[in-house]
Amino acid sequence: MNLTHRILAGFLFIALAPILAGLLAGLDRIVSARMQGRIGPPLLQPFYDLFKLFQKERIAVNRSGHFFLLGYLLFTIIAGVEFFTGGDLLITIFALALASVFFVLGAFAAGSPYSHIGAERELIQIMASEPMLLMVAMGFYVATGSFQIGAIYAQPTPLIATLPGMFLGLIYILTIKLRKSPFDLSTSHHAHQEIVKGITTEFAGPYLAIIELAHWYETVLLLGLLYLFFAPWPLLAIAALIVVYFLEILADNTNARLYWQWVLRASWTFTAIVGAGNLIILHYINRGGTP
Amino acid sequence: MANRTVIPFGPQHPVLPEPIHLDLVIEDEHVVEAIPSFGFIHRGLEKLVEKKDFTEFAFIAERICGICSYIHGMGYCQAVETVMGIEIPERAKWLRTMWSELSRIHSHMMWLGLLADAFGFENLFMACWRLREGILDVIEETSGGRVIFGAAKVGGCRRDVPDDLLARIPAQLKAVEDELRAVTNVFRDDFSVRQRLCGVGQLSKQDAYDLGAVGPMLRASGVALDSRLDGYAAYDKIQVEPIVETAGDCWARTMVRIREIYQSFEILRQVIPNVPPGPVDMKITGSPKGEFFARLEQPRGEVIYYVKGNGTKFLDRFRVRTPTFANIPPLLKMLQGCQLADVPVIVLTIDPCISCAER
Amino acid sequence: MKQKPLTMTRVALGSLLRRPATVPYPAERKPVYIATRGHISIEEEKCNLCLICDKRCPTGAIRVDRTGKTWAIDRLRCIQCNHCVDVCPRKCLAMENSYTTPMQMKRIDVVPVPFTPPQPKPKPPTPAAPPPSDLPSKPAEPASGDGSHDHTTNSPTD
Amino acid sequence: MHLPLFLIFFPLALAGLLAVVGGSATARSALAKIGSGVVAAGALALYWTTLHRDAQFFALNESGLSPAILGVEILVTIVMLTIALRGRQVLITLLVLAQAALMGMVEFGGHAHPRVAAPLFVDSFSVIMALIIGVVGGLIVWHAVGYMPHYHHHESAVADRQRSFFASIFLFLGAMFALVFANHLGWLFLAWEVTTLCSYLLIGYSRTPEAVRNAFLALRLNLIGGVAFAGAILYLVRTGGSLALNEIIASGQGAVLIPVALICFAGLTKAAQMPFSSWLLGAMVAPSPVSALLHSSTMVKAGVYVFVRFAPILQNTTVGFIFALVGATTFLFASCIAISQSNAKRVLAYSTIANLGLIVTCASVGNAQAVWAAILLIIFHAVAKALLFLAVGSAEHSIGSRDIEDMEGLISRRPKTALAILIGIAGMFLAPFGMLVSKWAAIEALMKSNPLLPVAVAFGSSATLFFWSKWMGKILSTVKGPPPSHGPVSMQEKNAMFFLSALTVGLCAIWPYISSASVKPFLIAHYGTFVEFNRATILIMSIMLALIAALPLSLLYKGDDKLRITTPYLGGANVLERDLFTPSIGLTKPVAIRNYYLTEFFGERRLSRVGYGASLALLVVLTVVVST
Amino acid sequence: MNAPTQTYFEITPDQLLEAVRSQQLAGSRLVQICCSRLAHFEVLYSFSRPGVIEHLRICLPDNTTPLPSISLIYGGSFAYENEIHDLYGLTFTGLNVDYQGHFFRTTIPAPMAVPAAPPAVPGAKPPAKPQPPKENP
Amino acid sequence: MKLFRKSPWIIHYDGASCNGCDIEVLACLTPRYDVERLGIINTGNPKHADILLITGYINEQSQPVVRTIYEQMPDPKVVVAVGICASSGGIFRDCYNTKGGVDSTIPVDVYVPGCAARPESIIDGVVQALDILERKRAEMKARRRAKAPAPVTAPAAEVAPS
Ligand code: NFV
Ligand code: SF4
Ligand code: SF4
Ligand code: SF4
Repeated sequence: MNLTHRILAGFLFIALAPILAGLLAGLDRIVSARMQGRIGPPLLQPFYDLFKLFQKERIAVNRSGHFFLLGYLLFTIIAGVEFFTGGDLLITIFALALASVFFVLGAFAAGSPYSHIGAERELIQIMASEPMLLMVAMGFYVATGSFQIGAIYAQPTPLIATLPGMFLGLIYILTIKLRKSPFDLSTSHHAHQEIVKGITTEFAGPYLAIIELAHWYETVLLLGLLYLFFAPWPLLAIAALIVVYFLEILADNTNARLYWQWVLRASWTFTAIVGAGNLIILHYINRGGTP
Repeated sequence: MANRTVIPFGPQHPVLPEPIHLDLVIEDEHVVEAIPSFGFIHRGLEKLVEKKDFTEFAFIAERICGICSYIHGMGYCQAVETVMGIEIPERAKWLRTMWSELSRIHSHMMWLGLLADAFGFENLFMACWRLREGILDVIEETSGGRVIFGAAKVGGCRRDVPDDLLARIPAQLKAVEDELRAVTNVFRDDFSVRQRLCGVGQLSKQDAYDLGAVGPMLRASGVALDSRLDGYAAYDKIQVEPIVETAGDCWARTMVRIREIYQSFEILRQVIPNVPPGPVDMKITGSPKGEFFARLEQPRGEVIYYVKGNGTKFLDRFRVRTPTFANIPPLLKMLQGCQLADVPVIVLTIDPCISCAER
Repeated sequence: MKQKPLTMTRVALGSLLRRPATVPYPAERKPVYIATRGHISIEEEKCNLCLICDKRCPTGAIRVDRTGKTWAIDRLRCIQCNHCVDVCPRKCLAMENSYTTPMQMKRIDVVPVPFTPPQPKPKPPTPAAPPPSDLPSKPAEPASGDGSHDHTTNSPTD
Repeated sequence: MHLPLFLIFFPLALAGLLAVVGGSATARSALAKIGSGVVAAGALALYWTTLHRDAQFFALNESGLSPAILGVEILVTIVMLTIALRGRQVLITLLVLAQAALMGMVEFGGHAHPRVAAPLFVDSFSVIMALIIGVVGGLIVWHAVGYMPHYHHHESAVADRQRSFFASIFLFLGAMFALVFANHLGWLFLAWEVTTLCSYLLIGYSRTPEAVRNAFLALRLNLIGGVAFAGAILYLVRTGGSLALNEIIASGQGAVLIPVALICFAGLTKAAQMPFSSWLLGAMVAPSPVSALLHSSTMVKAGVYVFVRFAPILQNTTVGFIFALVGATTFLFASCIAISQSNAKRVLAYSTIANLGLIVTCASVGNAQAVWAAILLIIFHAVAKALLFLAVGSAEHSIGSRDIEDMEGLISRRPKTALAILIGIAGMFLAPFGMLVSKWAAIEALMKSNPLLPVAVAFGSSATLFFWSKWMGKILSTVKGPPPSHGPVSMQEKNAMFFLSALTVGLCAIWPYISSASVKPFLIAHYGTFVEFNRATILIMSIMLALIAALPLSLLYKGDDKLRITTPYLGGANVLERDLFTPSIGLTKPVAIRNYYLTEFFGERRLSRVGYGASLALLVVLTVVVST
Repeated sequence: MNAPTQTYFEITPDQLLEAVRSQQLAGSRLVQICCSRLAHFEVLYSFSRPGVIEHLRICLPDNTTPLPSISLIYGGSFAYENEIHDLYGLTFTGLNVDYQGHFFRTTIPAPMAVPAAPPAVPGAKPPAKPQPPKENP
Repeated sequence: MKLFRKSPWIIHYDGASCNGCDIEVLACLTPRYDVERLGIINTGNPKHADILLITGYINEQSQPVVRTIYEQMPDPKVVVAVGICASSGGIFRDCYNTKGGVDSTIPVDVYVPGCAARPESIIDGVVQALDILERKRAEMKARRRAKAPAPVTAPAAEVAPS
């Protein structure tokens, strides 16, 4: 990719990701509703919601909230841009973590018990998912010798062949990142929560819209990550993404919310098994079977 | 005190459809202390007996609660009837039994949904409430209201149910029951549901009995106590076995209620074809004088109506002790040391009905 | 106990494949039952302004004005208990099975009643049909907290 | 040639002077201020004069100096022995004796006394270390000048022994410079022992039973390392090897693996790696500048310094791999345990242990990139951690507690101190700040060795994210109005915090320069290669940095009349003020918000046990590997 | 009907704890505690065991005399006792969970202690001595 | 675009109802009525909500709660009183602990009659509320353009109608 391509990709991401993710969210809500025996909202509902939120009055518990949310949105976008311009995968992951930390800090700064508990739980979720994300990057590195997404993308054989564990692990943490049951600890889209809206409790109107927007960017980024596993075969990749997303919806609709203890334990164990396992096996295969 | 978080849980809280408030003291997510507070729904309707005469008071009794509305109306009437020495017509007894059981089914199905909502299982909530509509249809068609039946009156029932309608109901119920199996299987077998229910909010048999727990709460802890065995209305002519589980945890309570739903379907199968012909109400003359304690089985357990009449149209005292009220002390016990995530689940497994409890 | 696997998946996928259970309300509606208690209506020609419904309504939703010859109902007070229908001696009240639509202003529906009390008899009007025997012909006025009624047709509250 | 000597002897002389005239507060503070300035300036001057130059070796007349060295050595041994005997510390006595015996065998064991032609040297890595000692150390001393009077104001029970305090500090600085400039292993060892001694003196500063106990603990564990170090020297002497650092490194892996392993083992104790980490936690009883200087930015770095020096030897060896595993284990467990801590200094201590573990891992892996990461980690960590310790110390004085929970809303109560802490924390774990840059490199470098290492890093760094974020959150959260804060923060403290904050942020901007100016020569010298950092990555990091710097500007936008400030959500039970609600019993009750410590998962006792067990097992394996 | 037999026992306040304890020994369950405002105050304790419901009735002239709480015998009784305290102004001593008058926060204190409005019931005698509702402590 | 018409988020609070209206409000969310078709989400958090559905009348203890919830909702916001109790105090208006309908505490925009209010009526009520939302939104915009101060959101407290 030359520079113009990169810049173009960056802008495309900024412009198209919300549209894609919004549609996906709309679809998600319809499919969920159907699974619940309901008709569900119109496809464009997420957009209606988003734009409405931007029109609401701005209320907050203090004046510093928007600062952190801005950081959240900004660094999520940067992470996405870094990713879609073929940048460095580790930097992408770090930027994403930075964005999440901004989000968490915003909730902490609100100084309200519910958003605080939500923030703590969000941190637990980040802690549960972060190792796997890093390991996916490591997996790509072992398989391709580079953290550069450009190089990973250009791989002639699909990475799913060598990194099936990583793929599984990524699907697993995608459930966490998309805030789906059973991992919707810190906040959840619609089902009720013991901590009300958790981390987003104190963010209203436009602020909530910013969160939603950032979440959309993040979703696209994660789906992009999944895409990389099938990069040489775009059709298969899209089919795989559809299947994965459907499974996420299904999981959301067929599970109760679980405890943080369970989430953390299960995530780390699963990560250690599929992520580290895959990494180690691959390492020894690459060495030609001689440990 | 070092690392304890103190938060108000409620009164406005999405998982609690009704306002109750808990002062929660938590450490990480362990609940160290939980003190409930009440009075958000306290109306003081018991004192309305001084303003409404004893026949009109049936309307108020029905509105003690919109979930267990019918049995409230009926229990009040039953207490007054006993004081007045009235034996109501046979058909009225059978209809009362039918409505009681319908009310139990709708209440339990509603509760199952709310419980699912409490542990974040939206789809299960929807599934329960979708099927519940089938029961509400039957209720509305027979009584005229979806939640407030408006069918109880001193001396019988306020309306009759035509026989052709009675003949149609069993099929309607059967359809709901068949579909319900798949949903209740989820409560029984699903991994995540069991994670959230098994071993949570344990209440030992002794504690349950000593603290005065009633209804499914008590039965889930292994005490076979069901006021329907007292044989009011037509219950003396049908087979009722108390449903008992022994684990005493949230899951056991769920199982008790689920099994009670099927039991109620079974009872309805006995009742509906056997509703005898005849009048459904009778003329009331005079006013109640004397006192009586009526004991009935609500969906949430044993309910007590105490009526004291002085020979005028206005009672001296009407009192209802609702099952939720009796289940509050055990609730306090169960909340100690649970997880924050368990708080709504535990609160819900007593099947709290605050408007009943506070009147 | 043997646990069945994937119980919820079956339910969810089952619902996905079935038609939604939704009745899309404003567009389409579930038929109402005959028994459904919706709102009170009056056949004003039959009414003889006997005041029984006024006195017996547990919420005081009905106000009968004999001098102004109106029968009025505050639908935001009526709890559809059907009691007035039961006690009306002229059987002029009925419980319809359709509901009152929500309103943005409180209002009281006032119905003029064409009834003229028989002139020759200066007695207070007695209902034509005898009152149901379980009720005293002159019910005691319940001591109500505020029995006052707003008799304006529109009482803006906002 | 003169500068290194000056850097070594100036602080020593100052220490002597302080010991004599330090009784007077004015003289003391003046001397300390001058001393810190001179040391910093000297280090900078050294940097300037050695820029773009190869390593320089200083030939001294070693045989002339050796009696003096020997004398000092004996003196140190006697002092330690006295301490041990007076404290009735049997184990310490035995260890000192063992060490003395080993060294005695070196000196008088009848072996040809190996000559080291150039006992001192300066290369770009020593310069980096010297900069840390001089500049960061200087700032810490500057801070201490303002801090110590407050300290005594707060801890009125503690006897004022500031004279010996500042003397020990400068003694330590001199020893530290000697340590990084020493090419002669014997000299290095002497400096090493002196730092151990200083550490003992400063930990026990307050003389409370707890402090004394912890001081002995530190001494004990460090002496275990000292014995190993002495053993290594003896081994070298016996096998006729050289005692010159450069020659040892040049002699190739096979020959010197055993002594290097022993020295690195000593490094483990000094760098407080598991299972020897407990002393560093105990050391937190010392005043904050001590923690900053000795126990995070400099002395413990001596431990990892030897690792980095010997990295070429450790590279691709089983021994190196085991050391790497010990470091990775330490990183993982210490990071996890930090989650369960609410005492700010303990969190810092665990984080220090963890980061030292990461450095050990990188250095033990030993390839060029890993060493690059290790050196940058050393730099970034020294600056950010020093800042954190100092800021926590100041915060402790102004709020009267070092508990993280008590720092609630510090941002509105003590905005500047809070900002310093926030910058320090951000520097520790957030992109694009320094630590993360090096972590980035570390992961890539470790990938080339064995995936187990980066896996541990992945888990460990997720844990760090948790405790740092919640700490930041606590500082930012404003539940209550500011409760009164005590005592003012002195000028010196402010200066030091300001400079260190600026340094933490500034380093993020200039690290590419540091990398090519100072780290590159070192790597080229030892590995002949240098992996350039991807330019695009540097670019995006800079963009992120600029954005982070620009974001607070959005806070300036105050003309926001459309924003309505309302009460937080309390289930509708709010009562007037923002943190009160209507409780079940009574009329009002304040909400309390506390962090999570997840003790059931990350409990200190449980995880320490596992971590100690694992690292001990690794050391046993190491012993087996080395002895076969 | 196989309804249980119901018996009423009149007792005095000082017999209360003993009577309750013997109920407990008999294996009874506390069903409810009910206070009534008649001419006097009446507190009714109901106990039940299979086939039997027994009531202990205590008549009090007014609501100023405190009653001993039975919450040390029946741990669940505090709910009833707090309720009665808030609605009738009766005090109970030795409560295991004491809401200090915040169980029901009613608009007026001790609302149920207000006797029935006399004109409503022509036949009812006005209470012997109208007791001013006791303030919550 | 009339966005508030398309995405009204509700919050439900039970002032002091008998539960009858409560469960009917919940029933609106469930498959048979499925108000999510209309973009309605039950947020459970006043700060995210546009429409406050209150069931039941107001008593001593729920009054401050209702005020707080109302105050914490961002403009534009609409209050729907669901059920007879919420509209007028209903059958409990004579009780000693009732303060009357919701309009005794906060301004009410739509009254939904029915005891219990039927889901269909509740949906009708919410649909009426949508127009009011749009209107309030327009007013808000106009105010903002005119730089007029926002009206006091807390209601004139003790205006007890009827
Ligand atoms: N079942 C029932 Fe009730 C009664 N009585 C109870 O607590 O629901 Ni509203
Ligand atoms: S239905 Fe009931 S509430 Fe309505 S007007 Fe008739 S009597 Fe009154
Ligand atoms: S009871 Fe019937 S006849 Fe009498 S006033 Fe009412 S409606 Fe008219
Ligand atoms: S209006 Fe009727 S159903 Fe609704 S809360 Fe009031 S009494 Fe209950």
